Amino acid sequence: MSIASLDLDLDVFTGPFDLLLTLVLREEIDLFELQLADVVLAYLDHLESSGQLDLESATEFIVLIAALLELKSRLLLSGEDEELLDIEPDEAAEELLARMLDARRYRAAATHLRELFDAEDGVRFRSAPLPAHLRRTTAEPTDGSQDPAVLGESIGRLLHMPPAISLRHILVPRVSVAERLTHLRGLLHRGGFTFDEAVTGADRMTVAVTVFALLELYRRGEARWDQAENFGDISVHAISEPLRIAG
Amino acid sequence: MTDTAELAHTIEALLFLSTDPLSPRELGDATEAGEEEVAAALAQLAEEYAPGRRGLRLRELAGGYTFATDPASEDAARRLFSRPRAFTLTPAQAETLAIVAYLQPISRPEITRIRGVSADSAATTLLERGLIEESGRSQFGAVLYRTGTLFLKLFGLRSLDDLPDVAQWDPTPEEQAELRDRLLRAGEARAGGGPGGVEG
Amino acid sequence: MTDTAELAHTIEALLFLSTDPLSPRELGDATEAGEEEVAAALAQLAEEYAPGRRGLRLRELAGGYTFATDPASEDAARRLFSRPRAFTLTPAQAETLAIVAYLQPISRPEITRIRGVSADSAATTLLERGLIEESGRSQFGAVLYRTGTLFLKLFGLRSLDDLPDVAQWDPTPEEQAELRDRLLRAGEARAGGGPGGVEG
Repeated sequence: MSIASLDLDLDVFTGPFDLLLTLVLREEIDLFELQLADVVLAYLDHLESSGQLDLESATEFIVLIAALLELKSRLLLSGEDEELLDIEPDEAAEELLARMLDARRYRAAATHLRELFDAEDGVRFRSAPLPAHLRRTTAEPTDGSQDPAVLGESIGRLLHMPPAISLRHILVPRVSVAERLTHLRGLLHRGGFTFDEAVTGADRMTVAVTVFALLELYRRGEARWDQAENFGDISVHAISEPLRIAG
Repeated sequence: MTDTAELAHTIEALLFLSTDPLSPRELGDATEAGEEEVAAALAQLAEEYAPGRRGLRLRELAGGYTFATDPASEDAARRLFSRPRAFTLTPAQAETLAIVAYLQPISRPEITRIRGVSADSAATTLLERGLIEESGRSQFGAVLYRTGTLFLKLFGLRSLDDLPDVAQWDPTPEEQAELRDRLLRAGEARAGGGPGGVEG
Repeated sequence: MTDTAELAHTIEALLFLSTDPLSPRELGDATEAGEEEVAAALAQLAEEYAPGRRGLRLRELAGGYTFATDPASEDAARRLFSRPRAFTLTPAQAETLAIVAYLQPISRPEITRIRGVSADSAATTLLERGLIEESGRSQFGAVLYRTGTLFLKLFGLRSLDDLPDVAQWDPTPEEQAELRDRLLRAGEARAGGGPGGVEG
């Protein structure tokens, strides 16, 4: 089966995968609203029900979903930290395109190699030691035939420090989960709160860390939340008296 | 017996003894015969061992000549040696091998970048089987890989030049243009659109 | 083609592949042919490979059949196989040998740490060729390696003191740290890069 016809039944979209891609690229569906994890889950469901893994379409799917993830993550990062996005959109698209073409090119080349390999099926080569009377005469390499400079060069290459990896594209966390836990516990202590209240005026990174903190509270059984509708307010309530542990 | 026939016999014996394919030059050095004589003897052998005439075939592989069995004997060989062909090739290994074959010398991180997923386990297996080998280091110190003689031998190639141009598998210019167009439109949307919520 | 000719082809391929003589019984089992058919095919092969007719002969040995080269080709075989083998170190072997030469005695895990990739196959080849040898065990029980006499002979060195001074290939000679420390640090930096990291 081609990935294009994978049927999806998502919150914001119902239909085949290729239509979804088209709608996303035409901006008729907001990538923000699209839960990519659900697309992956739908694909996994499809794999499970079909009972077989078609590597061709699996690769296609991974490349496409990776492209969507990349677009989405760039969307999420855009805005206030302009200097982080030193790649122009068309550059990014070209890079993405080049990568998709490369992957496709070498997948096809791999198919060709497998055909060559299969065509040689049943061809065997002889591999036997030389008969004893011929083996005796095998000459040792001559003295002084090797250049010691080869050794010095090898060591010199190994002394070479690789360039430091640039971490410029990774945000330096300015907030910690522990900090946000303390903050949320403070709000819980005063009764319930909505998620928007918890992150009023916060930057994107703080919002993200606050989500983690909230998940941590849930995991520890300190809080639960409700959301009446998609993108509506998320209201958070204490399950029991919050534990007073400094994060 | 003519000289050519005699030389062909000697070459036949040498090819039988050698594990690796032998180049006309090596054969000439060993038999102390000239280039043209070797070529004539090889031509005679090629005729005698043409497909279907014997249980063996003369093959030109990996820059030299070697004998290989006719696939017709494979069933019997499998019964006798009670093991199938040396190995099979998984899709991941085939892909990694294709990338190394076409882009050699190439480092693992580069292979990974092209495949989009790690090539470590496939590369390790290919190394162990001798299909790829180390070939120095990149300027950043990463180990580079290339294919070796065994690769050419097992895939029936005389040299890397026998591999078809990889560009033949590129999508048509129209397909590329369409893909580029789609990606660019998404890019413009990104540049123009304001930041949304985090609910995505 | 007659059945006998076909069977003779298959038997020819089996004898070619097998290192040991094959008995008519083994040949019959592998080809699923009867005793008489095998005998007929062997008789045909014996005729085709009669002395003087090819570069190989069919010989009956130790209750079985095997191919052997015609003695007439022995001089050529000697020239081919006794040529000083093109003794070239692969990049992996050169690196491993250099590390052992400069830092001996040294263990395999340390060599691997410096190279950033496994040195096992290279070390094994160097051991087999006698270029390096075992030299006791480290305090952690790992086998240690050092270079041997053959190494000095092949590289034309009077002693290890004659090893070339690294200074001319040293990218950062101002660093005073010991060679071993610096090699280990560089190796770990390379290994730590991970896929796409260092090269990306």
